[in-house]
Amino acid sequence: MIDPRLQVKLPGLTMKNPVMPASGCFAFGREYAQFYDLSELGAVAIKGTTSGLRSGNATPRVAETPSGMLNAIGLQNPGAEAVRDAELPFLANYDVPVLANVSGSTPEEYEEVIRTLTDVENVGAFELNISCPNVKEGGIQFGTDPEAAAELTAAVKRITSKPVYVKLSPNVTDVTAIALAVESAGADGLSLINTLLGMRMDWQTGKPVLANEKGGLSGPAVKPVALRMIYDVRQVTRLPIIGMGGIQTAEDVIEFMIAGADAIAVGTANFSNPFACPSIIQELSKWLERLDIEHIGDIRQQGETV
Amino acid sequence: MIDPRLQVKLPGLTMKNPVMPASGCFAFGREYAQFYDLSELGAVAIKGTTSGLRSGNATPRVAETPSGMLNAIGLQNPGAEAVRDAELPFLANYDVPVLANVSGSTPEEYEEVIRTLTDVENVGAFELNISCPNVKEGGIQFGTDPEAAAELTAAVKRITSKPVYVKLSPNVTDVTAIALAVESAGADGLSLINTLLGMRMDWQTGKPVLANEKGGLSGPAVKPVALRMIYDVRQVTRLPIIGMGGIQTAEDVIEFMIAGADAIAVGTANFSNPFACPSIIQELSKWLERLDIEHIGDIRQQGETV
Amino acid sequence: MRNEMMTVAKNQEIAANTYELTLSGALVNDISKAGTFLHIEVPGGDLVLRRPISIASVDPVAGTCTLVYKEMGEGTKRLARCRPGDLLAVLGPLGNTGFPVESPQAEDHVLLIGGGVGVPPLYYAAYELAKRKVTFTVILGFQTKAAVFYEEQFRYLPGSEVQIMTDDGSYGGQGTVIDALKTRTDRPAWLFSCGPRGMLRALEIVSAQPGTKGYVSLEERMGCGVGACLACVCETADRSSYRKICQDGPVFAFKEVLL
Amino acid sequence: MRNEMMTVAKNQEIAANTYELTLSGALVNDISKAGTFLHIEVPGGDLVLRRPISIASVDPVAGTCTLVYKEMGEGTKRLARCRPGDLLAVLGPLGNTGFPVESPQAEDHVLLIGGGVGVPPLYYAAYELAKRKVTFTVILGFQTKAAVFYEEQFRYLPGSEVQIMTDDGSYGGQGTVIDALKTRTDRPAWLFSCGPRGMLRALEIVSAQPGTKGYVSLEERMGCGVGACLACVCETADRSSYRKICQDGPVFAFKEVLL
Ligand SMILES: Cc1cc2nc3c(=O)[nH]c(=O)nc-3n(C[C@H](O)[C@H](O)[C@H](O)COP(=O)(O)OP(=O)(O)OC[C@H]3O[C@@H](n4cnc5c(N)ncnc54)[C@H](O)[C@@H]3O)c2cc1C
Ligand SMILES: Cc1cc2nc3c(=O)[nH]c(=O)nc-3n(C[C@H](O)[C@H](O)[C@H](O)COP(=O)(O)OP(=O)(O)OC[C@H]3O[C@@H](n4cnc5c(N)ncnc54)[C@H](O)[C@@H]3O)c2cc1C
Ligand SMILES: Cc1cc2nc3c(=O)[nH]c(=O)nc-3n(C[C@H](O)[C@H](O)[C@H](O)COP(=O)(O)O)c2cc1C
Ligand SMILES: Cc1cc2nc3c(=O)[nH]c(=O)nc-3n(C[C@H](O)[C@H](O)[C@H](O)COP(=O)(O)O)c2cc1C
Ligand code: FES
Ligand code: FES
Repeated sequence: MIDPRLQVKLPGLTMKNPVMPASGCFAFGREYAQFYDLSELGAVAIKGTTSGLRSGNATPRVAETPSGMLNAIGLQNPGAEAVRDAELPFLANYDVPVLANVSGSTPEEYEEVIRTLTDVENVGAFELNISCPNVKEGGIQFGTDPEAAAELTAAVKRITSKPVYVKLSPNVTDVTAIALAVESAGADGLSLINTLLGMRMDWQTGKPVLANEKGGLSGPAVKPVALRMIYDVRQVTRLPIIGMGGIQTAEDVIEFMIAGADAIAVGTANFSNPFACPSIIQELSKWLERLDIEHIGDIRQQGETV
Repeated sequence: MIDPRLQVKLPGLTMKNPVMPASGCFAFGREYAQFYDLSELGAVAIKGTTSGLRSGNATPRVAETPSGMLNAIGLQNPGAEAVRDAELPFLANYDVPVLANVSGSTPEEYEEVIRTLTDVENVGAFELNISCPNVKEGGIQFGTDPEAAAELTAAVKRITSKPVYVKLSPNVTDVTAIALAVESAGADGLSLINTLLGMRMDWQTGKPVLANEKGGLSGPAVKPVALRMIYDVRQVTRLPIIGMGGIQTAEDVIEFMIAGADAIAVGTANFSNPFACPSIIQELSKWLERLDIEHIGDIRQQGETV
Repeated sequence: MRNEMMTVAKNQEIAANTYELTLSGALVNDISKAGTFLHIEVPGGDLVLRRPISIASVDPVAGTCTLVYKEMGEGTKRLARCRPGDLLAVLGPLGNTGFPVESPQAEDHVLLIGGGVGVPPLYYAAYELAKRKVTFTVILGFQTKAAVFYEEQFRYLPGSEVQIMTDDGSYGGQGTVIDALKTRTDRPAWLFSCGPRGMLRALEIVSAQPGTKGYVSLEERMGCGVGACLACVCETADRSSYRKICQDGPVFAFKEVLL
Repeated sequence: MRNEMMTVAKNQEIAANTYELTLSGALVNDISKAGTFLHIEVPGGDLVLRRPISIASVDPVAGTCTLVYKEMGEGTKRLARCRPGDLLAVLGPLGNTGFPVESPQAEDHVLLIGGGVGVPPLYYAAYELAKRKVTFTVILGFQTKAAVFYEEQFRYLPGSEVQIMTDDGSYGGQGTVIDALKTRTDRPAWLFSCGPRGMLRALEIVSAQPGTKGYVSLEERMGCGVGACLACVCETADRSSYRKICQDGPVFAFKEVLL
């Protein structure tokens, strides 16, 4: 049941609604396909993909924090070819565009992944993960340095005709500087925020809870930080923004759109409620009625100041 | 009832226990003195003081977030002379050292406040707030630039013989760079973290909830970020660290000490429980017994790696 | 003032999304001023700020006090789910100023004007006035019939005259309390009011006249509730300084503060 | 697998800080394997991760299932406070592999070894073995007498032989389940085990012999519980790849995984 008031069109992603599961919180869709029809989603962001197989970090890989969680999965994934051959065909069974999240240690690795995936039909666009805090070479150096971010963006733009979204790290002094740098390097859109770097200690052992020591903070706890960064970035650019960070409800989505997001992604909330995405989509329709809004995009205007 | 196992000695602050209320969350102590004897506290950090009276931001000044809150008080305070003449004498009635939190728009303003307060007997040390995100000239520029932070530190060190703690902002790419810069400029200690810049939107009005639009995020939500930053800073310096950010319980204090803090401050928790500080102190004694630890400082060693 | 685990004695819906909550505990003995409030910790752990709710009445014999609150957001929604026997952490009574219910003379006429959830503290004030045999008029504004509450309770008080207004005219007079006020020719000696800021501003204008001593109970988002965080300030009328609503208020003379 | 609001039918302390929770709901009909678990949302809002708890028994007639959990941290503490009639969001049954209770022949002897909160899934397995008339020996380890639970329930099952060990010797034999195992001369055809990682590692060494088919139920911190987040992995024995405990397990052959 498609609600035309919810449709949004972003570069490469023609979405039935502005809601997609966030990268790394939905694997490649198989698990959640047991719960509902993935065609209901606006898009699917797949797990961060590297050129070869990665086995990730030691366990424990997650820890709980107040209204949030830390993860240090370490980019475990089967590698670009396996994703192309075994995972993306599964998602092609559904009428939903894929946002292919790409990670790497070097610009060459990013390029290799994109070369492997660029011709896959259901890949609508790429999302450059330049902000994974959980592996030493997870791209975080690209995420904190405007110049490195811009160079990487320009390099991958050269090898794909599909739109490229750059996923920004919140662990920076000035997120707008990175946003502007990747915009001028040709980014077609922005995703924010990735996780905040955090840590928990175990008072029983006197050691960090996570085997990797530090991890990425996600969940409702980070929502105010995400809203602030989206708002700040929206002041300086008209690029489409996929907003994320702590979204659990349709009201949260509305907050993100007021702040300046064009679409949103739901990460951690999938874990507490496997039906998070479809129920947010349903609730959004009801909210539009209640607020007497004709199209979801109209909410966003208030945040748009450029 | 003093528990000798809880005593800690920091530059300028001889503390009965490692617990103090955080700046801005306790005003100048009068209100909480209705609830308990302030002499029970390890120290008292007073509200950020500027040279002249400041009336602060428009309301609403606070908003709630998942496991946290935003504040944009805007450094409302009566000014350094009024603090010296009317507030610090009240605190002198108690057997507790004062950590005088100092804010300003210019290095000169910081210097003026310190000149006004440096001879007040119960001021044990100063805490330079170079990280207030809520006023345009709240010192945040000093908090994000290592050089500016170092210069300010050196300048105030020249005019006071009392120890100077520098309170670091979490809104930076690399907190250790600021820590090292102020250490080499002569800082006697570090406080971290101040609030994370955040925002909430009101879906009913389509506008930010706070009159000031953005505010500082505090409370349990930020705890993992605080622990990570303290841990990182502890890897690069032996300076005493006053840790804060979301502390609510004695278990939280232990986590902060494992991460590398020497003492801690309790902010937002005072609002949800006016007895937060004394009950944490009581619980800490019980924990030492349970964990069979002879002195609270022994917890900290595990985090100390320099 | 104390921080106490109070017991929920009763919690029931008395009008659309409006609940009457009766709490018992030793804190009740400390309540003495109409206009003061309680700062209530909402169960759950993720809501770090307490909710300020005015005291609507006190029963010292039963050792209970009663609040009336509207379900607005997550906090009041969770309060609405509390059952008798549940414990709530309550800080209070807070506020140093109440409505000056001791000041009106027996011959003075007092006007009480309340809108929506501004009504509860006025009930406490009306009760005290009735005890002192002062006559008073109550004008209460609600959105619609289903939202009306405490009409009978006010009418029951000796010396009261009660007028209800609804925005949609579904009950009582149609319009706002300001509309009702404009049709009145008598000028009261005292005016006690509480309600949305817009209503209070209009009231200030309508009622600004030498003979009337006007008082208003203010609301603002709060942190500590005790005067330490400086969240809940309002400007003084001369813009020279600030008042803390939680500590210096919540009741102020109209002429003291800028609405 | 479904996500359902289940009703708490019973929740009571059966040993020191150890609770038996009986839940009713349609989800019960889906449960078929001893070793699978439920992923339970803890009331409150600030705890974003669900808690995985093994299924200890199922009563299809009553439409209930029973879990046994120990109060460890904030989540289980809040579960312990749940009262009959409360609703809990439950996802499950999760896990694709259970203990292979169908495989032992009537003449095979099965050894079940559990430590602490590793005991509950073994009870479900034992129950199924008893139903199939397989005889089995149960060795259960606890810290101390007050922590012992389900001894009677195991003894009551036909074909069972039960041995209790406590670390401090306050009940049953003194020592660990490994100490108990070392004194045994018989070699079982099957070994089902669940408990702390240290116990399982020791068990792997003690019991590694050609004739025994050993199975272990593993625990790890979980995010999603359904295989999507990759939080709960363990390495395969040959270190060539990973298994997801929530999806590929939680029960594995000893020889499949690296403990
Ligand atoms: C002195 C005082 C007395 C009050 N007396 C009553 C009363 O008797 N009955 C009643 O129904 N309401 C009263 N209110 C308003 C009541 O505090 C809010 O409706 C309530 O806090 C909303 O909480 P929520 O979680 O439902 O809403 P949310 O919007 O989820 O709350 C988010 C945050 O904003 C704050 N907030 C939201 N609205 C208000 C408001 N109007 N005033 C102050 N803080 C607000 C909350 O306390 C919380 O910190 C009073 C407010 C004050 C300051
Ligand atoms: C498949 C499986 C089956 C289990 N079956 C049982 C059972 O039948 N009875 C029982 O008492 N316990 C069982 N556990 C362990 C149980 O999940 C933890 O004791 C519980 O999650 C602790 O939660 P807490 O909030 O009390 O502790 P906290 O320490 O506050 O929890 C913090 C976080 O760590 C996780 N965590 C902490 N300890 C464990 C652990 N040992 N295993 C997995 N996650 C953990 C929590 O789920 C939570 O996400 C099982 C675990 C798994 C993985
Ligand atoms: C377990 C987990 C794994 C993640 N993996 C990735 C990843 O592979 N690539 C990526 O760009 N972001 C990854 N993220 C970040 C999320 O996509 C998202 O940006 C972040 O979690 C904030 O959203 P949330 O609060 O809704 O979870 C991961 C997050 C979690 C919790
Ligand atoms: C209402 C409020 C006012 C604050 N005012 C100040 C201030 O004046 N100076 C300062 O250095 N920090 C100020 N802070 C920051 C706190 O001292 C503390 O660093 C921060 O809140 C994190 O601790 P918490 O999570 O325990 O609150 C303020 C925080 C709050 C919530
Ligand atoms: S709420 Fe803190 S000063 Fe009023
Ligand atoms: S818990 Fe998410 S994969 Fe197992």
